[in-house]
Amino acid sequence: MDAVFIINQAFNGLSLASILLLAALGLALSFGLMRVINMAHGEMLMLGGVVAYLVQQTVPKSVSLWIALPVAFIATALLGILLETTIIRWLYGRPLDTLLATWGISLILQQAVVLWQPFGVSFVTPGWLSGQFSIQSGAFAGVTLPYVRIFVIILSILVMLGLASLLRYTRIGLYVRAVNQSRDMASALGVNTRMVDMAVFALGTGLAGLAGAALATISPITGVIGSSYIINAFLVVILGGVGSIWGALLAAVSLGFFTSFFESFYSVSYAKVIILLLVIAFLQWRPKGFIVTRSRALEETA
Amino acid sequence: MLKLEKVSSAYGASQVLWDVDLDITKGEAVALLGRNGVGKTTLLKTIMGVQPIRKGFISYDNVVISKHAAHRRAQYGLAYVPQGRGIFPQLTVEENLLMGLASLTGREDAKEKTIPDYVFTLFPVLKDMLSRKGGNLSGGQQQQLAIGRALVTRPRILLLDEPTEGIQPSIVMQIEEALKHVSKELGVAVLLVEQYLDFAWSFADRYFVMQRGRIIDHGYTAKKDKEEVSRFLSI
Amino acid sequence: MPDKLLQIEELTVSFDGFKALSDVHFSIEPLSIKVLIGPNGAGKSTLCDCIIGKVRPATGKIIYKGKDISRAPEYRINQAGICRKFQAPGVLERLSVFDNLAVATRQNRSWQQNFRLNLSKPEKDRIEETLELVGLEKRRNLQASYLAHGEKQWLEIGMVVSQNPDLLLLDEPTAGMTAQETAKTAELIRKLVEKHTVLVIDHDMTFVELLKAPVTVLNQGQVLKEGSMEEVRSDPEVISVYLGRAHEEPIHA
Amino acid sequence: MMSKRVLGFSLAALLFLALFLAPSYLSAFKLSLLGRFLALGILGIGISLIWGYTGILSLGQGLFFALGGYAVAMHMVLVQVGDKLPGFMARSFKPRITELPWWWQPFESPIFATVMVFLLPALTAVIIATLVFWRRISGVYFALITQALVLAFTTLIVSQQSYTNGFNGLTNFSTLYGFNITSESGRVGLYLVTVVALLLTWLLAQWLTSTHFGKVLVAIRDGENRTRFLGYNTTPYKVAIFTLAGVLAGVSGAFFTMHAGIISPKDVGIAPSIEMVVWVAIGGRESITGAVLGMVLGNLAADSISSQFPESWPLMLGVLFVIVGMILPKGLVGIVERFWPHRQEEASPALNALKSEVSDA
Repeated sequence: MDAVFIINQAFNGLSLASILLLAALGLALSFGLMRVINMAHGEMLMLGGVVAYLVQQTVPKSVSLWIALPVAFIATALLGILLETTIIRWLYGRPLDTLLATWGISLILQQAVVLWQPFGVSFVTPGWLSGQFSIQSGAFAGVTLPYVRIFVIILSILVMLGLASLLRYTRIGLYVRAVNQSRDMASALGVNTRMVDMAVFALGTGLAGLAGAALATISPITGVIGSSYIINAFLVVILGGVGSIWGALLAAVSLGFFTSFFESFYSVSYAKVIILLLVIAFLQWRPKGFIVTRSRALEETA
Repeated sequence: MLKLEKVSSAYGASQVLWDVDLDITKGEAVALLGRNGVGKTTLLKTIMGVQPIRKGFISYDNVVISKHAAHRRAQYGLAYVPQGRGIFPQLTVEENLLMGLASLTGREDAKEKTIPDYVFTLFPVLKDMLSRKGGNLSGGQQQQLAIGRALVTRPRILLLDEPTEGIQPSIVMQIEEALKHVSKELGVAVLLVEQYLDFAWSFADRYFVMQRGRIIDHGYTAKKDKEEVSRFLSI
Repeated sequence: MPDKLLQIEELTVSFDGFKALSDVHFSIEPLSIKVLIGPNGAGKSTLCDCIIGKVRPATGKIIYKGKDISRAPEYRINQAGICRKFQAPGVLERLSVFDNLAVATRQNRSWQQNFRLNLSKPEKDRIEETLELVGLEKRRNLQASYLAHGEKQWLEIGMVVSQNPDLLLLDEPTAGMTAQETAKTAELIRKLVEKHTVLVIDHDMTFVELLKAPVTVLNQGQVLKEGSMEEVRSDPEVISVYLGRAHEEPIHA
Repeated sequence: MMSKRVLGFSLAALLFLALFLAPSYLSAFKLSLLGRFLALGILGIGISLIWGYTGILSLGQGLFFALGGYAVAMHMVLVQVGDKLPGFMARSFKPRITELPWWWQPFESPIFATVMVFLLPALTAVIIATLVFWRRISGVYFALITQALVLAFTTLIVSQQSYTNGFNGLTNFSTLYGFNITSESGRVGLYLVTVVALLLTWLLAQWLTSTHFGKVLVAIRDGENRTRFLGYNTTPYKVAIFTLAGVLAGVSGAFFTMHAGIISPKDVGIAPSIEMVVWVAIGGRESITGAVLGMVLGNLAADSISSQFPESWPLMLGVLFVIVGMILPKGLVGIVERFWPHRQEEASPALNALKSEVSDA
């Protein structure tokens, strides 16, 4: 095992971690605040990719990515508002029923897109992103870092920082943190907790849409792409600890690195099994994940 | 200004309030007395809207608010200092105070969305601790923070649940002074749940006594012998 | 048999830096009633939580029949003979009244030995006895969720009693009960002490008085005073806790 | 109370009678289809036991279903090819397989395969349940972990093309214990055995839920902590019932495979695993009979609708999920119960008592 191999795998791990993180942040947010398990979160990711594709069909290629990212965010956030008001809101406090209902939503969205585009859609990566950074000579010859992946890593770091500062420095972020600590008291001080729930859910789906648009730059978007990310995203949330975005970061990075290295030694499928066993083993040690927030326990909700 | 008519409330199957009638006029100080577990806290929660009402009506300035969510009642000018103070432990003192501004949405009498200076005049200790986490404050400091935060909402009625319970005497004095100031100088109506009869008596214009979820006596403090009320409270 | 059934030494519990109990000493003699009173947040329920293993103390010992149980799992503490009736009625809503009692009464708690339809004769007798004791004979086949609130409280008392525990913890057994129901409960508890040791937590003084038992006053996580009801209620410190700290002239009820 | 039970039993007896007589009035094709879904009914009973009775939602029953199904299929494939390698192994090139892998070899014995139908799911379930329940991981976490397990397992099967025939699954087999189950009489025989298995499972579940063990399960669902404070170590109870449900899923998978003539990852993956749960929910998770009815009728309906409207079927299924989650938590049995006169009679004395107490006080 040489340094070049390690650097390449570490880079792959980081790239995987960044996508996992983007996919999981929204989940962590809505799960942390509302204890809502949104099984349709993967489809929000998929729709983000579809929106990016649609945007590219209508605007010049060179700027399409810059328009696609915010449009994907807004479109999926609006869809989140719709879902929250029509379905999710009525299921608060019934996590297992929420799980079934949102799975139903995911089926509907998947099939709708499959019917429309059976083979999926592809976002054409802009020219300035399609190359790669590679070292030709010297001790590190053979290190290759594709630009798109660097872009996604940077984007996920920016989103993470953006979300953290939104929660830390804005009024709505303050309300979200307050509701998380004491729903009744926040409400008694004039916070419309219903609106906060809705906003958080919409922010969560919006982030998934953003993640989907980013994903579109590195992979074609099919109707079922969401289902291949959702379970790992959930693992990130479970590993990270309920509702902790820093926990999610830690979990995404460890999951990304482990997966990347296991996949290079074993096959992809063995890696999946090993990772899952590691997650279960980890939960033996820390049943509540990396970072334990002192909010209401999730026990006895079944 | 605030009027309760035949209010009943329950936790699941367990009814805690039975046909409670109560009223507070503008700027008045009212004491709610009674032993532990008779429903005083539940009554405050029901008025604030964090505990659902089962039967009866609550009206405020002749508008029935008993079905309104708590945040709307806060916007009307109800403020609540709960038992156990309800400080957000992970928020800083400043953030806790800023939370009080949430109720000012759509309020015409409070255009200026800042923490009013008199909060720091009444509780100077808060000024020095703005960046400390609420959870790291002592009990007395938390209580001052909770009252200060309620004042940030520019309340017209302040609901206080045992504000001096379990607090060291020196701070109790400050809190009592502050409450008198709020009531007499700022003209805020106060509904005070208090075990400490002497203070409640000297502070309140009127009193209500609860027993087993009902109001069993009420009247003007000036016209009633304190000792007579105390038999409802002593152990 | 040791002269104390339960002995608590130097018990301290902290939550997030806040001390719910600090340095509590407390003990109960076998076949006696003891009442724990104190204002809200005094630590009464936390003390109960520690005894039954729901909360783990930071320091201190809980010695029950000569053994420290402060680290034992919940079900072992229960199997050793300590039962608690919770504040909110904790009946099993979707089982019938009879089955609630059956779950509580069944002596054998291991899963391998419970694939049997029938309870043993003594177990059945015990359930019948309990049904009678709490006055729910006619409700035996009713699903517990349909019981009235007071009935649920009694069912839970029944569930605790039918386990034939050595030590019974009753946490606000009369919450939400009417005056008659409260009196009936007090009578029941006075009957229980013939066979069990009972620790009652309550803050309804009329009820506590009916129990005619020694009282321990907790305040801010510490034992403030122990003694008879008369001693306690004439104690200036206790009065000040209940009526206010700086009360100069004690008030006699 | 008694009369309701008696009525339920007579209803079930009639249903089973109709099932036993089905070979005389159903075509061979319909019979095989019904047999396949009755096999799923066995799994449905397991879901009802863990979810409806104990409150544990598993989205991973497909895993145990697969273990049972593949155990039987491996044996039958070996019977079919005789001394040769199964076709997909012989054709494999990465890795190239020249002799039967060691872990395939014992499956030449029908007894071993039969034992594995029970043992594989049981062992897997015991290990998973012990690890997870011991650390008191429950509710949504448990559901998500079981779902991840199914994903990992199906990925593994698909990727090991040379050993498992990957996505195509195991098929082309007909003989078990010397009987040709694809012949006309073999099909009827298999069908009848399936009905017997379902009946036995149904009886087992009825018995189990009436034992003290069954009461403790309900107690765990109503309040696990409460049950712990009543002196029960709830973990072994949960492990035991989860293991039983796993075994039932394995048996169900074995019968399903025999009826369908194939077992492949698409029968056992995430989507079928969660669909099974929904059919049980529609029937009524809190009732054993409801679970079977939901599973069988739901799948029959799904089969005919999905073949007629293959494209919009997933959409309808999605809507069904939403409806079940939102307004039908107790399923069709719940609707029937709501209009059940007995229950109201039973309830009324206490409700009246409650009312009078409220007005007295």
